[in-house]
Amino acid sequence: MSALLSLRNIWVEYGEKIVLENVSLDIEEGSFVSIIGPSGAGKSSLLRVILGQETPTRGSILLDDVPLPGECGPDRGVVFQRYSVFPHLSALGNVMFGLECKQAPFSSRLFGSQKRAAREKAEEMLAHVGLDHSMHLYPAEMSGGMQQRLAIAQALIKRPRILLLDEPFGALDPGIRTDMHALITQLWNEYRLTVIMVTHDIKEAFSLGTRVLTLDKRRHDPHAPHRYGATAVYDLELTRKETPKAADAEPEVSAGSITIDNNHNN
Amino acid sequence: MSALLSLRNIWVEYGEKIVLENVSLDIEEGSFVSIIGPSGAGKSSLLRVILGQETPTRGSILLDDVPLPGECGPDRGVVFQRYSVFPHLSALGNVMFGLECKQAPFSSRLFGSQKRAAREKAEEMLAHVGLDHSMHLYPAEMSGGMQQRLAIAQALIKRPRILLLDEPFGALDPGIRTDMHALITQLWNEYRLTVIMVTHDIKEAFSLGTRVLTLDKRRHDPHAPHRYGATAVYDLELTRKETPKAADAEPEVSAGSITIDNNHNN
Amino acid sequence: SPSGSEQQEPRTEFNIGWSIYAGWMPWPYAQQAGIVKKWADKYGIEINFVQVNDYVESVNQYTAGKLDGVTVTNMDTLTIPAAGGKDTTAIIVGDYSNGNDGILLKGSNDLAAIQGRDVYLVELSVSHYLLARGLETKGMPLTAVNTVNTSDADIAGAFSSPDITAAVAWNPQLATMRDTANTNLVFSSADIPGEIIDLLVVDTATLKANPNLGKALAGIWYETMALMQQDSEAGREARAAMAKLAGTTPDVFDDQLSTTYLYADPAAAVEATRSPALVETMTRVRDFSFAQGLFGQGARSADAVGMSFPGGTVLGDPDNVTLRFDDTYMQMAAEGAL
Amino acid sequence: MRWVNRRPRRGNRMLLGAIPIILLIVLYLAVAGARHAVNPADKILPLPGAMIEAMASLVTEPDQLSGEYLFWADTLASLTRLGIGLAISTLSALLVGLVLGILPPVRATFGPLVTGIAVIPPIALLPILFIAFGLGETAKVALIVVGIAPFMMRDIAAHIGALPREQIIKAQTLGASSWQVMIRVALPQAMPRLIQAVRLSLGPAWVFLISAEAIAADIGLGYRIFLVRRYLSMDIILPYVAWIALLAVVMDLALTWASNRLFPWAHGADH
Amino acid sequence: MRWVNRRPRRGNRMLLGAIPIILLIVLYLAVAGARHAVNPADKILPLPGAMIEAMASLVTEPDQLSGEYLFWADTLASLTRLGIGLAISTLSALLVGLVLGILPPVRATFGPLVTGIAVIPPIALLPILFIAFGLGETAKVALIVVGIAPFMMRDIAAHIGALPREQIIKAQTLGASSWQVMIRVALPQAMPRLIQAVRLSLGPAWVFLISAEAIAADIGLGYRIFLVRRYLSMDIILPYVAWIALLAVVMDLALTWASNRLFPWAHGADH
Ligand SMILES: Nc1ncnc2c1ncn2[C@@H]1O[C@H](COP(=O)(O)OP(=O)(O)OP(=O)(O)O)[C@@H](O)[C@H]1O
Ligand SMILES: Nc1ncnc2c1ncn2[C@@H]1O[C@H](COP(=O)(O)OP(=O)(O)OP(=O)(O)O)[C@@H](O)[C@H]1O
Ligand SMILES: [Mg+2]
Ligand SMILES: [Mg+2]
Repeated sequence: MSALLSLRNIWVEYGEKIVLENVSLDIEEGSFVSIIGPSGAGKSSLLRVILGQETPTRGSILLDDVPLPGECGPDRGVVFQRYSVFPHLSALGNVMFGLECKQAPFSSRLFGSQKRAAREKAEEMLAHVGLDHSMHLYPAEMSGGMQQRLAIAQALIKRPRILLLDEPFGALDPGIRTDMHALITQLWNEYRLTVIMVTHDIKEAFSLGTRVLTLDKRRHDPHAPHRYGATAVYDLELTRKETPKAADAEPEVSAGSITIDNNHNN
Repeated sequence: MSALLSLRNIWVEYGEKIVLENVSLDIEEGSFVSIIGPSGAGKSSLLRVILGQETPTRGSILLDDVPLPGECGPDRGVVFQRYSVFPHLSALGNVMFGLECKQAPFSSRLFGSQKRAAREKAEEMLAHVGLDHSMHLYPAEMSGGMQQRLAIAQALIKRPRILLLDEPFGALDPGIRTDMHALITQLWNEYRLTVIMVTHDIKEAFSLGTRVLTLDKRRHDPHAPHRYGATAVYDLELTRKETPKAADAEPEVSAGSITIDNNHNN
Repeated sequence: SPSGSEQQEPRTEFNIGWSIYAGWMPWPYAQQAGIVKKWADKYGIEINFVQVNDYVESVNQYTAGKLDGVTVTNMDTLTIPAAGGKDTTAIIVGDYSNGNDGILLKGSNDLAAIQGRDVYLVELSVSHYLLARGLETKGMPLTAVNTVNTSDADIAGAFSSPDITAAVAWNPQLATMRDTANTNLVFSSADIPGEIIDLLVVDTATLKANPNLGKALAGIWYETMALMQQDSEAGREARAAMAKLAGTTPDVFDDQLSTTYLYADPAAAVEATRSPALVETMTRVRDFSFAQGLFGQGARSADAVGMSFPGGTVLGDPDNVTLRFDDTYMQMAAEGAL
Repeated sequence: MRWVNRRPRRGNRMLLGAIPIILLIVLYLAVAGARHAVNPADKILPLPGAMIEAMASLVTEPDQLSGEYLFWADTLASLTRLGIGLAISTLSALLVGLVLGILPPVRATFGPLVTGIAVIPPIALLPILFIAFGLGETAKVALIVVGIAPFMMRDIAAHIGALPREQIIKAQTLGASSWQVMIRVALPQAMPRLIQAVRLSLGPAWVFLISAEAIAADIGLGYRIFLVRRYLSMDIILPYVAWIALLAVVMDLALTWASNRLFPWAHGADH
Repeated sequence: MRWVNRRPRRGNRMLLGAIPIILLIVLYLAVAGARHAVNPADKILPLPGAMIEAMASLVTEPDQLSGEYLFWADTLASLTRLGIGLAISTLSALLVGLVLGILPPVRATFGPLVTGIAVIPPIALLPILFIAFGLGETAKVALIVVGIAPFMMRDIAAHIGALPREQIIKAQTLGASSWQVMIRVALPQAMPRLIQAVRLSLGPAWVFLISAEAIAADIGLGYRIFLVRRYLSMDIILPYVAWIALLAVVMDLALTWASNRLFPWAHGADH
């Protein structure tokens, strides 16, 4: 079986600065890839490239063995690092947006029973992320964590084939975070999503992921740090005895000894 | 000795919605208060009130036993939850801003040796937060974690008497986070700062703080959740054998048994 | 020069406003040809001719005291500065319109066909007066038509629109508009000769304090007149220069001059100023202006503004004479006493 | 307290706002008084008495010829033209601005054209406008539209073009087509800016209206002003101008109010 | 690919932008040709030959009287006036907009006044303007300034007023006084918007310049247009208008370029 997503020799550069250097990866359908790495290594850049928001300066990306179109679509969902939701829509409106787009291509408004169904679905999703009592708030009236949960709900309701998460749980307290872990694991199982998640919480990376990637610079010139880009320095496949029901189940690491490289390199 | 900062029966309401309900606190000079609590509880609101950015709907705040002026000043530094730095200044410019404001009240530009000194100081601070190679980048060219570190450097260089931190390390990887912990502890020790920090990392809250506050709702009406506000449900003084040198030193908890309430209530 | 202050110090520098119109083009030409400087030097003064494109604005600026003198028609002198309490003296009666103003109709050769049409014109101007006089000849009141105020600068462009079927205008616009297909000149100032008069007026107080200004202006005017009337090369050149200043070609400009009755001879101008016909004309103009409310809301009778003529004739309120026809300087020119 | 933090209360705000306007009126009265002391018949700066007298008949007495109350008839005519002109401009600005702002190929194709039209002074091309629109109401409305719509289009297009790219990307990951991005993401966020653009265009709109009425009209506020300018009747011009300013300020306030009411999310930006 | 994502390349962009302009020219030629077929002496829509002929003498031959090349003298005069007017407007918009935007008490006091001035059509008060500023260059520059500065002031003030409150708070926690907030936080962030405001004001600025030159001038692009308008000489008016449009578009491009160069942080908004 060939990979769902293949990155071939991807380079990302901003002017002089090399951010990603020769990254090659194959991501299987249904896998849950955690990406960790120091701040500024290029994790978000990598996600942007996979999303189609940015084109790499070199290299190619294949989705189902065909080159990725230069734009993003509903097959790839995303939660951005700076949780960005639509400021002009209420929480409910934000979550219903995706449903409306699909079911009403022209008016993108639903009516009657369709509307009721979509609304129920959205309310359920909002309840899942703990926003059932804040449905009618606008993002500007929400706390940071609430906006982040809203962004998660908005992305999850579409059940995209590939879900890209950039530090999705960073602004959440441990209690809600556990709930979110359970939610994402459940959806991942149910819909065979492929998830790529950037996180700074190593425990989270290992407990949720089936594979953990570490993005970092291989070489480092202290006088010209921008001349070397980051690449995947560690790539660990985790095998679980069974698909975990709760995120707290500790996975076993298949690779031998792991040293997580945490040198911050910029 | 009376407290540096006293909150007396503070209420924060947005229209119908009660966010903080009758919060009373005394914060001693030189203490390091960690605030934890579920998302949307009102932690950021509390910081905003202390900062002087918002006036509470009821209650009063005393700083050195005089009512807090309705505006913020250089005695209170802040790192906002959504790391906000000045988009029109480079990293160096952002950090030098505070120094320039103080030393050049009129032109707010420094020249000659003054400028050199300020620049050196700013560069040193940037090196502390690991941005020494990104000094000339504008915020738009930085990753999330880099912007957050910049915001920290910007606030720390002023050595404010009271430092308000709203999830300052949320977007940082564990390695840099440890460095930041060391940095903040060092500055706190050296300059006898008073720090109030909101965090979702309970380990961080306990390892750094001399006191941990939990903000949550005491009562909860499932049909009208907005009718009850949050208040300090737990308030733990931690005593350390010595001032911790490294943040990883585990503090001892003075209160007996603690149950952290993580019910998310909105 | 704030109006009304009777005791004025003699001054040496004066500003005279002018706007583009065939009968006034000699002034800027004289300035360019050095005739102004010659006469000003002779009387030890300095005279600047200031071009104002917008005719109404030039008169307004004169009224406001920003200009010492201005080129203006008899009717507008009465209704703008004089009615505004600005004591004004007309020292040169330069010409009268003898076909330079006209009523145009599309699709008919008879003025009577104007009945009920929308007539585009500069309201409350000499065009309006001409329209009233034209309608009178057909026994129609002004209310027989509906007037639409149109700016003089835009009326030529506007007339090319099929929306307009009737208009009143003056040259050079009139000539441009006559070229439009299917258009007839049904009434013109040639039918009421001597009623639309083009003047040079100056502030009375300034003139009193500086009689040399009047002498210099008269000298300039009649020297220029003599030059442009010549059928010689010099005369043609002068007229060509005036055409250029008016933004047109010598042919078109000569056309315009042919419908302008220039008082090239000072004696003729003096005679016209002294003639009782002028009093009659001004009476008509005054009654028309009053009927149109041009004396302002305060004026209760057509006699509100006083006008004086050579020989002591006074029309209207003798205690409020603000428009004076003065032939002194034209007379001096006629006698060669300048 | 720092000046940046001093927020006057509602009542005080109104009071403060009135001060310079009152001072200006006092200044006017002083200068006008001085001029009248020299020349009691001065027309340039009339005294209030004269203005009231001049206006009284226009406001309260029907015109002999038409039987209309001229002042009110003028106001109605001008407001109608202005309203239609603003409505057409706003609508076209929204449509064109939206399309230009969100679709790069359309922007590349029509952006230069819109810029060109925006910078061409329409009053220089009046004869062509007359041919295209005649001289009636259409022409007046057209002059307003030609005068302000391109500016508004460019403003809206720039605003939409500056929407965070994340939002556009996000919408697409949620399955939105170009059309849906346009009407669900760009359109609603353009609305508050559109109201702001209308507010900023009110001044120019009045300028073009008055210019249009100065060119050819038989009724309207601008018509009256240009008509009485012929005999420097500032006692009518000044009250008319004050009335225009009042109407425009009321519209401005109404628009601000409407924007706050209709788009609370765009204004609640408190923290 | 969705239309929102199609970003034409530089070269294609220029090509696309040229298409509608070329179409418009072709349309003009067709209509003008048709009119000339009916009436060979048609003045309203002259053919290119006539325009070139009419312009040739203005552009290449010195005027007999003044010895100047009229076209270039007109251009120079108009550009000087426009430049001074724009400079004064921009500067005052920056100053006033800054102060209004950042200091609430000042906004409360002078905001209504600025709104009032912004909505008063200056051309309704022409007599007063010319009386106040004379008939010289000052009046022309003043009309431009009165016409566009209030709009720019309001735009800048609104932009600064909408700066995230966090930034103002942050600056104060870093020890900034009101003055420092103004010059270090608000001023630099107002600059790109100021350039945008100048770009949007170019159209109105030309309108006011031309209006001013129409009333009192003896040189200038607007003067020439109004001079020949009496004779309906569209063969001169149209090339002059095209020239004005070209000048304005070049200014617009220069401003865009300058903004990108000087304030990269405001434009690099890529992610
Ligand atoms: N402008 C507003 N209007 C209405 N409600 C508001 C407004 N601003 C904040 N709130 C409400 O106040 C509550 C507290 O918000 P706050 O930002 O203080 O939460 P927090 O404890 O910091 O949460 P988090 O951990 O998610 O950052 C939230 O429930 C939010 O909905
Ligand atoms: N527009 C830009 N111009 C120049 N450099 C850029 C630009 N955008 C990003 N970078 C650089 O790219 C690098 C990677 O950024 P990226 O956002 O991918 O990091 P990250 O791994 O997500 O970090 P974090 O964990 O802090 O979010 C950074 O060093 C940043 O400075
Ligand atoms: Mg990132
Ligand atoms: Mg918060």
